[in-house]
Amino acid sequence: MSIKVLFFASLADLTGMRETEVDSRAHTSVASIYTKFARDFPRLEEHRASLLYAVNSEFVQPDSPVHDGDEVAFFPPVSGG
Amino acid sequence: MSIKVLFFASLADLTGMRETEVDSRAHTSVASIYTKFARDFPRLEEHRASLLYAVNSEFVQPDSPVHDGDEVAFFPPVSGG
Amino acid sequence: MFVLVREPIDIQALTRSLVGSEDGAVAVFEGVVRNNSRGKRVLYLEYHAYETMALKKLEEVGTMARERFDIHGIGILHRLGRLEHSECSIAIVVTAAHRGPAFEACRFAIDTLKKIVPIWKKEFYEDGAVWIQGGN
Amino acid sequence: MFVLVREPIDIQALTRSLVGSEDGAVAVFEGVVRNNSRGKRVLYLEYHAYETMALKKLEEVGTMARERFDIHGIGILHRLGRLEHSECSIAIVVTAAHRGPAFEACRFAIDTLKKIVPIWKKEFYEDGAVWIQGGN
Repeated sequence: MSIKVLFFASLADLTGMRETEVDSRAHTSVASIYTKFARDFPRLEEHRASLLYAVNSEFVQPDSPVHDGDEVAFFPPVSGG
Repeated sequence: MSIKVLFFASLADLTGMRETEVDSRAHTSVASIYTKFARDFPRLEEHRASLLYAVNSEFVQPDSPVHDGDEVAFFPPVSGG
Repeated sequence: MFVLVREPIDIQALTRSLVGSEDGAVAVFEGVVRNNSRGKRVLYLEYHAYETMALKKLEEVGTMARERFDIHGIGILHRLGRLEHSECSIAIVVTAAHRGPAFEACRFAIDTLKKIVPIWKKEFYEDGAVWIQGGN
Repeated sequence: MFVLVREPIDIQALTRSLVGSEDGAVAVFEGVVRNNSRGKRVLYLEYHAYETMALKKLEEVGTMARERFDIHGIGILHRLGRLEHSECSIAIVVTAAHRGPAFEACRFAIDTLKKIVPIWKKEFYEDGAVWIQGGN
């Protein structure tokens, strides 16, 4: 009953984590997972306005549902190229 | 008292010449030089409408004057690239 | 060909692998590491990616380019890890019968990549390092 | 660097010679020999030039591009003589801090070259050869 959670770039630095897990039964949306981590790492709130959310390697809206086995990723606007 | 005359691409094939000379005293413009060759090679007239004229490696108008020692070139629209 | 690499990018090999007998034009974009950014001297860069998603999105950029423009081949190589000044971070190669679509698709591909492919750049200065955010 | 060559073009060497420490973007155009033209199978091509004027006009294309766009380096190599399928006939490399001017200057350079640089292409088919006129 778990969801894999990935942080990238500044969010990985900020949380000290690249990858962790949460209990899928405790969350109904990707935003609710982010809120959980923002309680432990308040500076995550600074990123919320520009935050990008992905579920299983696809961009989603903050209110998108999450399911057991999903891979959820949080990251700032991309800067490749 | 001579002008060097160059033909390129289809004009060189048509005249059988890449380079020749004319007497500078017989010509007042690049067009008059072309007319001289068109008497010997009438098919040159077919090219006149699209013809490009250069004197000393610079594009010029048909009525541009010519002088002793000039290098005059006649060629069709370019197709490099 | 849509690839993330950790070694120097060989653009000529990418081009050769893409050029077909119907192609008359190749447009290439290369990103290279500048020695300065926002007025600060950059010592070197690091590129990091969400690799599985980045590969998926690189392919998506290619598919979109093919749908929108009359092109034949498109390949994108993005380098990850540490890069020094003047090294190539990305190469996009587009082949087409004619130059118009080749240029337009190449420009479209880099513009789109910079919005949707999850790769981030970290700039290292003498006094620290900063993650660069897109859209700045 | 504005050159007429009779050997295969080494684009990577041209790029390396142009990229400076302030450059972040490189746009490249390559022309390659297609196997067909106006519905006919092309066996091979020949490019001929009015060499002294062509070199002068290539430099002029470079100067115009620099005046019009915010770029750093520009180089153009055009190959002459006989070329086979998929061989590169021309390479234009433009370097700049940012990609917009690099793309625009590269496009400008090839469009302008095709109007003002005295080089002509002759296409060889199974049943003869034809000089290609620009502006067709």
